[in-house]
Amino acid sequence: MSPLGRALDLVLAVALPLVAAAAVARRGLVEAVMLLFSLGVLLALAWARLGASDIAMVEAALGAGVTGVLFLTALSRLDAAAEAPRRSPLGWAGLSLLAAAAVVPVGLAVAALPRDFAGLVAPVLRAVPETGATHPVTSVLLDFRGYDTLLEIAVLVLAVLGAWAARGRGEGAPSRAPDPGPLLTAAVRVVLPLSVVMAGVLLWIGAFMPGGAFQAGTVLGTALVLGSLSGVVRLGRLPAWLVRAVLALGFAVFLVVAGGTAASSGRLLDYPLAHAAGLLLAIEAALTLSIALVMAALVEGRAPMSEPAGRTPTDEPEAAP
Amino acid sequence: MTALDWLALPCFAASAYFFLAGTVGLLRFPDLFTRLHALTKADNLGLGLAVVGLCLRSGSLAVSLKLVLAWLLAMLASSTSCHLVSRAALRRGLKPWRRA
Amino acid sequence: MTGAPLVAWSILVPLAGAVAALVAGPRGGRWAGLLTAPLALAAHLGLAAQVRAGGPVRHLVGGWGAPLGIDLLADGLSALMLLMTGVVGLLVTIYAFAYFEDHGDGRGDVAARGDAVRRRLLFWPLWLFLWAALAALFLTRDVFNVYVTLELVGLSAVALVALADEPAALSAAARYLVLALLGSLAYLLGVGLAYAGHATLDADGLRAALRPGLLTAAVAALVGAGLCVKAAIFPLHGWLPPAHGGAPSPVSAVLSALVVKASFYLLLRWWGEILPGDGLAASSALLGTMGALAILWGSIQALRQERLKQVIAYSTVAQLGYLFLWFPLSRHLGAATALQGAALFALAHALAKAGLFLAAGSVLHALHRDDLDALRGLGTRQPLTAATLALGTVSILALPPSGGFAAKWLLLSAALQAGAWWWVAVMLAGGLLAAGYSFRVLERIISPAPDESPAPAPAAMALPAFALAVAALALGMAPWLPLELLAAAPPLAGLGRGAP
Amino acid sequence: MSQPHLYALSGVALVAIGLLGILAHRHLVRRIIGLNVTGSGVFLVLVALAARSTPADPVPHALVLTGLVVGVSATALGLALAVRLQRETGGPEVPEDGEGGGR
Repeated sequence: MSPLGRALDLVLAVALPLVAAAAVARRGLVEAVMLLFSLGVLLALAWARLGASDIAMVEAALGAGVTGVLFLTALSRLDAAAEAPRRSPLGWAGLSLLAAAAVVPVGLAVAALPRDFAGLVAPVLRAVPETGATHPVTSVLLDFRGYDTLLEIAVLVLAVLGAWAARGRGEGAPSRAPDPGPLLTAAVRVVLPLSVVMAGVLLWIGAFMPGGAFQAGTVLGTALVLGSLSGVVRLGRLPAWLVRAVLALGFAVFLVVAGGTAASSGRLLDYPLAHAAGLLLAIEAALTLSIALVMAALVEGRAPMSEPAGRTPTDEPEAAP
Repeated sequence: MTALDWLALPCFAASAYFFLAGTVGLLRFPDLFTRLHALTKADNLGLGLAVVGLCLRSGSLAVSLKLVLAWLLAMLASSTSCHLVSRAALRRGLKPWRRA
Repeated sequence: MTGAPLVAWSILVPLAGAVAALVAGPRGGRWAGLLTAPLALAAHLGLAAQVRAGGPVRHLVGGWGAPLGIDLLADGLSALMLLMTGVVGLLVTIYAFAYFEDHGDGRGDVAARGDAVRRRLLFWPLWLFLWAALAALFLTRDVFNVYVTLELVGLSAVALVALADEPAALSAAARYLVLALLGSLAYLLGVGLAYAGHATLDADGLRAALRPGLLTAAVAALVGAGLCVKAAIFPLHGWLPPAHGGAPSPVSAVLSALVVKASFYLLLRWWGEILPGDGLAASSALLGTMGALAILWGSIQALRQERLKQVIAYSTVAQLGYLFLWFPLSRHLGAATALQGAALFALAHALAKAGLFLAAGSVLHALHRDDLDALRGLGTRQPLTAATLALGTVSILALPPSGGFAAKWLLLSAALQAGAWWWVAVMLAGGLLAAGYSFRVLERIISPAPDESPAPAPAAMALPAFALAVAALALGMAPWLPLELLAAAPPLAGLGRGAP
Repeated sequence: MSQPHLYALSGVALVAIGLLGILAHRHLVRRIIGLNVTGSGVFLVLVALAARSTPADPVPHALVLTGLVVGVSATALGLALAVRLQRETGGPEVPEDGEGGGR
């Protein structure tokens, strides 16, 4: 390893805890959130240094993009100026000691792990040709551990349902820029189609190199959020049933494939080899759409209930200008 | 090192200089508008110089085009957000700094 | 096993139901629920029959097998937990079908009506996701897959609590969310360390690989701490009573009956099967002590509550403690009896507690209040609901011939076999305290009625609650049915550690 | 120290710092920040230790991708809950542990 690379590793490994500590200890809430974003950027670098480019991509899109928007929209509805109560240095020291003591055994166990580790590299690489993909991470995600991914999509859908449940009565849409201005509108009009292309590329290349539904979905989702915040895209105008249907689409397709394989081969997610590539692509395409809409729905935040019984003043879509 | 690598070296040096200058400006300038100015101008130039250097070293047209595209998008993002931040500040009545 | 992968259907059916309920919306959601519940229970029953007849059923997802793939396994214990989920699930579904339709309609302002629609839209997909998550959790053998199912369980539970209006329930949901996430991150770190040492995520692979040492101790500490935080065992129980007590009653029922069992089940698997037995003595004693304190503290707090749902919720804190007595008891003579006792206890508590919370919901539905004094005259006004409360209490009190009695009997005899008189003492003291808080409830039910007589809850609500209480009682008359299932495919097989 | 161990220990430090954030604050958003830091630390440990093999072990990468998505879901739910809490109780603070209810 080059000395320069080694130096970068050292700087990153020290900078990560420092930035994290600042995010935790900062009294201003907005500053703390900004520091958390910075941590995400540094982490993306760390993932790249550790040869995890798939994770780097998702971290950049999720950590800096979606999570950021989620925090900022939440802050815009909370009293963001409120500062954390002051804590004495002694109090901080005591709590820090407590937290440090809790992880010391973990640190010791980590330090004692051998330098070399075979992991499951060899079995994975041996079995990858039997899957519909050639990129090992995609093979693990959608084939060997495809069942994890199935449940994980359920978690995503659940997050939206949970956000709707928590939203409660009488809360309006996020405050979007009252007048986005010509520059933002123009920029979004450039970025939106580019993001769609980018998502398509990521989706397609996911089979043989870093990329795939999550990366594509987050890129598309971030674009949707951007479009909806700037008023270029109006998700609120979609009929409620359509929003729910697209939201469920990715999971439903995955579920149908799971059920189909269980019924035909007797085993969950045992893709027939001849169709594996096609099935994986179909799942990934549907997932991309749903993940994108999940991200947008999380920011948008209101439950779509257009049924007559649900017509209350708070559920009406905003009068669009 | 090839001749192209040698050509790339001053680009990186200049890029680093502009990033440094932009950061110093962000930290030392008196108000929001001047800080934005330092941040966007100097950093975009620094990023552009880094992209030029990387293009020279990459030796591939496809990679070079991608790098240039990344630069263009970064400029689009930074100019848009700079515009939004300064406009919001102006509308809230923030007065640009003047030498006393 | 081709053609009938009931392991897969047990998970896929509720998942499909959840999607259907989401797409169907506030109008059709409850029909999706009503359709899904019997199908899911049928899958669970079929699987249990298969296990009983032919021993454990293993399902290799994707056909890969561990360590590359994820294995699912139905043994006696997981089949029993699935049946518990299915029976409680079906009856709660029937109850909720009426409950959410009735609530909020025709009363209150526009915002309240919007709230009712929001509940009808969200309850069904959330509840069916929770059902699927529990089934997946009970069936998986992959310790990382467990993490995903834990998050599914935790997030759907938090979201269900957030359907409540009470500020106390919302704060409790927030506290639960933070604790649950912290707990699952600790669990994940433990699992990650285990993988970093042994390159497998399979429970059986880890069982073969883990040896006493620094790494194993760190894994055990992380997994144990993470799961204890999620299990709401004393002293980490603070969020449970306001969350369970403040949630809509069908939600209270599934949280108290099913969700609290999930973390215990996983702890049982780790301490009983995965971690090497040497070196678990201290942690088992600690877990048992926490259980004992939970029994005493939860019962004392239940005595001090003035609202019916809070009494029932604190009783859950206490009853959870009995399950944790399994950890020390499993390390002595009588370990087999202790496992039978714990399994039966989980089952009996699930049935009785779900019945009690549903009955409390019926009281709330009729009176719009659930303070203990509101129960006066319930015996004449809502006889079926009163009978449910009485029968459920009999099982919680472990009076013969209830399921609670059979379970406690087994736990007591395991403690006697182990010669551990102090656990016996704790269980007896817990029983006395339970008699105290039950009496406060029952005494009011049979006291004379006030003049007013509001309309009782519809039969569609009263009957499923009553059925649960009757099932809790009936369990005591045929305890061998679940115990035979447990024996047909015993967990902890081939271990003999601690147990002779 | 080898590169994987360096980053793994940095990850352990992140776990401790996140835990500190959860212990030190009662504001729900700040606790979610702490949870995010802890989560990042856990993921860093996993990915760093996977870099001990060549090429890097893809299994932990897949696990962390799953974990990241789960983390964002939890964050979204938590933030929505914080906004609701603020409206219903006047502040996004998570109450002290203790015997609640019983009114």
